[in-house]
Amino acid sequence: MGDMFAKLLQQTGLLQLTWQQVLMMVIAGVLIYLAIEKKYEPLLLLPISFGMLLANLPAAGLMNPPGDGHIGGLLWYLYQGVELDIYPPLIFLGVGAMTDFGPLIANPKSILLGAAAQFGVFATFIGALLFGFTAQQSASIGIIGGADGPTAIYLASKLAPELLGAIAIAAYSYMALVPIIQPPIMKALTTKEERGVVMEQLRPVTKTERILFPIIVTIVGSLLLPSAAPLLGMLMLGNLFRESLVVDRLSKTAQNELNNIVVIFLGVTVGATASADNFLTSQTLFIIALGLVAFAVSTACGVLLGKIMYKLSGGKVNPLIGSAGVSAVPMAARVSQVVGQQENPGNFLLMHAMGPNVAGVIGTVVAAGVFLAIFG
Amino acid sequence: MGDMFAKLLQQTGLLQLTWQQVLMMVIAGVLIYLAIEKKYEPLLLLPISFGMLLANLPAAGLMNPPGDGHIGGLLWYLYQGVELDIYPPLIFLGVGAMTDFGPLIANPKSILLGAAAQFGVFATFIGALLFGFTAQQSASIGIIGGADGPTAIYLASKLAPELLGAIAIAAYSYMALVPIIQPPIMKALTTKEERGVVMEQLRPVTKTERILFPIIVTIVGSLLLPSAAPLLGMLMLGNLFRESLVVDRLSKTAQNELNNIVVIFLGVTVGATASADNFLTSQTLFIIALGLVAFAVSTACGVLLGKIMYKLSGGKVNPLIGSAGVSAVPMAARVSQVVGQQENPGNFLLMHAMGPNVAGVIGTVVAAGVFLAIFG
Amino acid sequence: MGDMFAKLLQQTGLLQLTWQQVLMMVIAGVLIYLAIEKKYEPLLLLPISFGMLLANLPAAGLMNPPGDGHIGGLLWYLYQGVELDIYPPLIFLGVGAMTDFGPLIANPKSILLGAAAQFGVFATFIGALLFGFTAQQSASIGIIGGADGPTAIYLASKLAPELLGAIAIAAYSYMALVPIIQPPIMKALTTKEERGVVMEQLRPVTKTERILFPIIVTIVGSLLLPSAAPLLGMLMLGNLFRESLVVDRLSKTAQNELNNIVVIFLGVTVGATASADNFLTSQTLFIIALGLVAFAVSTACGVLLGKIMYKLSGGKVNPLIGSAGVSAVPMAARVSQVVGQQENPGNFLLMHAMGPNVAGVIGTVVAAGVFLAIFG
Amino acid sequence: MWEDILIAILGALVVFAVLILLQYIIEAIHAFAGRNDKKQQKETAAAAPVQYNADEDAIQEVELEDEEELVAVIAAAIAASLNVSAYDLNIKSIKRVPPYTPVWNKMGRQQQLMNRL
Amino acid sequence: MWEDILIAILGALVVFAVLILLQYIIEAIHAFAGRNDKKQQKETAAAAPVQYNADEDAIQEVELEDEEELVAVIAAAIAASLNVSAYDLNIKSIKRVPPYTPVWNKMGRQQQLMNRL
Amino acid sequence: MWEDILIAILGALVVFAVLILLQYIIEAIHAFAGRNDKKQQKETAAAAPVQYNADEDAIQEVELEDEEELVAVIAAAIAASLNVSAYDLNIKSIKRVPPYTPVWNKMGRQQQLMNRL
Ligand code: NA
Ligand code: NA
Ligand code: NA
Repeated sequence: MGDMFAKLLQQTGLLQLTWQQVLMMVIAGVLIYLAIEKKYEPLLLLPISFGMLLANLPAAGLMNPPGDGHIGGLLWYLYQGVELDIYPPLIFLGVGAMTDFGPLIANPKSILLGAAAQFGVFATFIGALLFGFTAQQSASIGIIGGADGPTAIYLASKLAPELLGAIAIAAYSYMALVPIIQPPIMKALTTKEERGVVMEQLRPVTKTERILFPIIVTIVGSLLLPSAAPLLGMLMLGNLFRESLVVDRLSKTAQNELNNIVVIFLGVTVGATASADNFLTSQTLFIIALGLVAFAVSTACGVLLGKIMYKLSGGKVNPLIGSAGVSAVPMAARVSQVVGQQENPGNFLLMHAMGPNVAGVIGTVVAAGVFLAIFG
Repeated sequence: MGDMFAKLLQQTGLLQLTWQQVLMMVIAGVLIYLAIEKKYEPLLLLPISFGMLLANLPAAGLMNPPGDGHIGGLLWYLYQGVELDIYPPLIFLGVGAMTDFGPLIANPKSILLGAAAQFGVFATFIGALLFGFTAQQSASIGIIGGADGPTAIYLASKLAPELLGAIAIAAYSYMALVPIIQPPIMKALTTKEERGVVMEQLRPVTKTERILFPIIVTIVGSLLLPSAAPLLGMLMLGNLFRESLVVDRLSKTAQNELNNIVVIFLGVTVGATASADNFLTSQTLFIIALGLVAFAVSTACGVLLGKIMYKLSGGKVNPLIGSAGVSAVPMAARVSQVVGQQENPGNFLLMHAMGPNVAGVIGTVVAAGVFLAIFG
Repeated sequence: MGDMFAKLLQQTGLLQLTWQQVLMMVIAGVLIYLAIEKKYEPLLLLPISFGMLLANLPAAGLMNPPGDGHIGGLLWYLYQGVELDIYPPLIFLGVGAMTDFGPLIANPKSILLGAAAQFGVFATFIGALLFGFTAQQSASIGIIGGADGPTAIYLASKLAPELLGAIAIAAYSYMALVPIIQPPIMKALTTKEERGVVMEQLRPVTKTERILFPIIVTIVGSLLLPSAAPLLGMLMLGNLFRESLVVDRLSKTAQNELNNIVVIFLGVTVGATASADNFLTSQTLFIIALGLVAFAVSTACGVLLGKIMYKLSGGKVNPLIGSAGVSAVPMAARVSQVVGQQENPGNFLLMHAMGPNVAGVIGTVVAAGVFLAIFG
Repeated sequence: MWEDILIAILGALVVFAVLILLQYIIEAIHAFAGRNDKKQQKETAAAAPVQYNADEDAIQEVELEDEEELVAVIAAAIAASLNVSAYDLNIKSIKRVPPYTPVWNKMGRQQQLMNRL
Repeated sequence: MWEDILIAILGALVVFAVLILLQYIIEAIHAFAGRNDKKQQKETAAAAPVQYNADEDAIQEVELEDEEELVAVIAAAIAASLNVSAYDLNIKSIKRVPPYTPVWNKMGRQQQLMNRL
Repeated sequence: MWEDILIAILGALVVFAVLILLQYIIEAIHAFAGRNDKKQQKETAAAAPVQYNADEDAIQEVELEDEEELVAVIAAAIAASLNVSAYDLNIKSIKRVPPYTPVWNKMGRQQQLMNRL
């Protein structure tokens, strides 16, 4: 009996537990706290942090691949959807079905702000190289500046799977922090007068425009950057479901149940890549720091292009909508709205900021496509 | 930099784009138009045509199988559910949960009309052989006449995967066109008097009958045609969920979310099999022509058997319900109703036509089972 | 033509049909009757029994593995989720999202009753060994006494897949029979006075307690019994979704659509393991008998520990809540309520019985973890 | 070719044979089970007219499955607020609100989006 | 390193180029399709204010999707139409109407089916 | 055989040991966190009776999980029952009822659970 008890004891995780794993569980606990109490993007941060917890339980082997006649761990199987790049496009299917590209179609120039807000991606790419990351890793870190979770996960799982956990956590954390990170930058770069600009109402958008938009963007975007096709195609298919008005069932399922199922599996397994030896490195600290830089530079570049458009348009464009180009839909657009109203309570920038905001999603997908074309 | 730019340019799809692919995109565009504007079976035709678009984007490789250390394309993975014959039975699970076999149980003779409407399947099989198709291909083309999308996809993916795209598109297009194709045939083959027949009300059906029906049909059908078991079994399991009244949750999920998820994946990936080199052949034109023949012959044979039953029953059976045997549930039954009312506005044939209509689903599954037994 | 007809006839299942298969279909029919008419856990028993039916159709090959260039049968693919231990944890995700651990947190001592009710598991393990089952098989049979379907399936698919069908059917049947099996045992072991005890109202439980509970149970439980981590982790993740109140979408999908989809696939394929040669053995009869013993012993031990707690607490604990420790949530708790009310119509034991009831789920997972640690 | 025509004929025959067999099976089921639950039948027959003819009483049986049955509920709600019977109310169409919605609405929807991305 | 900076610049340029191209495409779409459905547009414009400004009429267009909490709503609606409190109303059961439903009902349900097959 | 009985005893002991440990952990959680949100607790205690006893007022707290469009319907239903326009009605919040619900409610919910396990 003592014998058997010893065998059982050996099988527990207790003897194998390392301080690094304990530390990881503490970090997971902090992230769970942020997700629940501070409501930091809980839909993804809660599964991610619980996945982190599960992956750092010694001896549980939830991420073990199959082999030696043993089947694999539960999370390993669920992780195949990340490994094989299936989950992020499926999430984009739902995002497309939820996204109204109307404000962008009504004001096509705002797409430039979505482009400007990708500068942080490329600046951080350079920054990460300077810190000694490989080109692939640097590209994956830079994309955090795009403020687009699924795209960041897609790129990282292709180019730098060893950093996936840290990148995902950084991306979703900063997306949740947009209302804290952006306003000081926005105020520092704009004058009181600029912030007070009231923009003209957007023109209406016809149903035909709404339907042609996803089709043509898919074709043109995928022709120019074939590597962006899975994300762009699914985003636009979802949007076509939405705008066609004839397949409500599919649109609703893409937005809800399919999306939720994929979010659960994606979140838990992305979190599960953050094992102690992957995560507890100086690299993770650099990633967190660089992610913040990426966000800040993207915000600043968006605002600066906004200022240029303010000048060129003779004062018709409020530069505050530029910061919305980082995507983080629709949080960043709401930040534009709030900062604008602090200057002029009757000013409604929200719809104008939605244009750059959704353009920022496309911009980040394009940036990811460029990196994949070069390093993929 | 020029170097890198050249590299990027080479990676775009622009240089590889062929006119055939452009043509395919145009065709996809037309199908999208028909799905959205004309509401031609949009739930499947919209995903199918968008999948066609995606599959013809050069260099995107969405249908590439994995290999050489590269993972496969998104659509290739999703396509495995078609390749492994998983999606069509799952769709039938939902169809079964949506289908009320009551009218068929109340009037078992109407099942013969569902049998007669499979003549188009076999006539077209001969026709396709004459056009030089192989026996397997001919069987897959013939089944279009069954007017049953999932069954057509199931059979084609087993016997003639190279024709899958064309067959699926033809099947769903003609199913949408039932209200245009059928009425002239129905009117040409019937007299004013026959069309005016008012049928007796259907007897009520007990719950026990409703529950025994799916169980016994599964057993008998699968014993006689084991190759039809996956489709028939799932159809009847769904129906048992429905009629048992004790597993509403499962019935609802089978009808809705599970069905929708599978429809999205099935539609997009079936469409994605329609690459330019598969689709732009004279075969496709023949398939489209033969599909129309199949529909017309099936409709005519249904009506003709209806006329025989009219005679034998001493004028109690309205031959217009025969055309509903092609399935295309419940469109074909509604066509019977509409044509009948044109003759006699107080005539309600709908419920009487639902019998042959749901029998047509079983008939087509049986026909597919026969082909699989011989050629599978 | 006669030739071809002969070929078709050979392909039917008729010539291969054995009396054992016919008997299996009859058994499946009886189970379907129990599921529908008697409402014996229909959500699982209906799919299980239909799966049994499908698996015993000769020549249909729905459970055939792929090979020789042939793809596998539909149910074989769906079965992979059982084979690879994916479905039971996913069901536990939904169970966790549905379970309120509040009564257990409010009255932590009741967890002991959940432990006592596992005695039946171990007693039956010994019993099964005496009947000549292997240790792995005996463990899988014993776990039936835990009255926890997914855990029984999980353990059996790991340790004794050849008995999976019989074990699943026994487990769900007895779970449905809890209101018949338990009351006589409960009454035999308790006095009128004991049954009349009115318990104090439960203290309120704070949100913080509710959130810390799943996290800490996951960590401690998985450290001590890593083999229980997949079930325990998913159960607690689901509960965290529920209690966090910030991810309602995920909680709802885990409880509903995801759960339903998995239940359909799990039920049908677990039933499909019950082919005639697996099921029609004397072993199956022993399993059914032993399962009943397991239930009875578990119930008795729960009540007996309840009596001890009654004594030690000076009459504050009603021993009837002990029988709820077998889990079968919330049926067993309701049985406690009903038996208690027969003695004293104003006595509401339900909430007090929910504590042992949910503790019984954890207890059975721990027992399964022990068996896996020793025999896995 | 000749063989193929044979296959076609054989196929059609098998389809007919199987479906005729099913016809007899359905009749056998009816003979066996068609009378079993006469009582249930009568109840149904009794309940149905009430449901569709009653115009003085409130709705007593509401069939809810999902989505569209709501039309009835909406009708009841509107009827109630207008103080008319739901039977006098003719809902011509429940329009899907087109996506050109005002800011406050968009904001709410986008808020959801944020939580989902 | 130099090369990497080139990559970064090139990348940013490509992003800009692609998005500027998309801008022109959107403008081209507008030129081509922005006026096509003016009529629909006007209808919308007419409908929208009614929907959000109306304050004398009850809600006429309610966008609904599903859920069982509707029992509460149904209770409220029935209560309202009967002029009693929802607490005095005891909904004994919301019966699932058995599948022997009249033609018009079947038609509606079957219509759904068609769209799903 | 002897060894097997040992295994069984050991197994039962381990189950007991682990569950007793969990008991202490729950007590520790309670000691640490059971008093943290007393304020929230009191609010709940205050809110709950209102919800189930009130019979003079309209429903004020409706448990909702998603499908937020129901807000509109509920508004309409309440408005109707109060005989006021939905536009004069200002739904301040549709509170999620916290999980400390009375027995009858729990019973219903648990009933569902049983059917799902
Ligand atoms: Na972005
Ligand atoms: Na058919
Ligand atoms: Na248990």
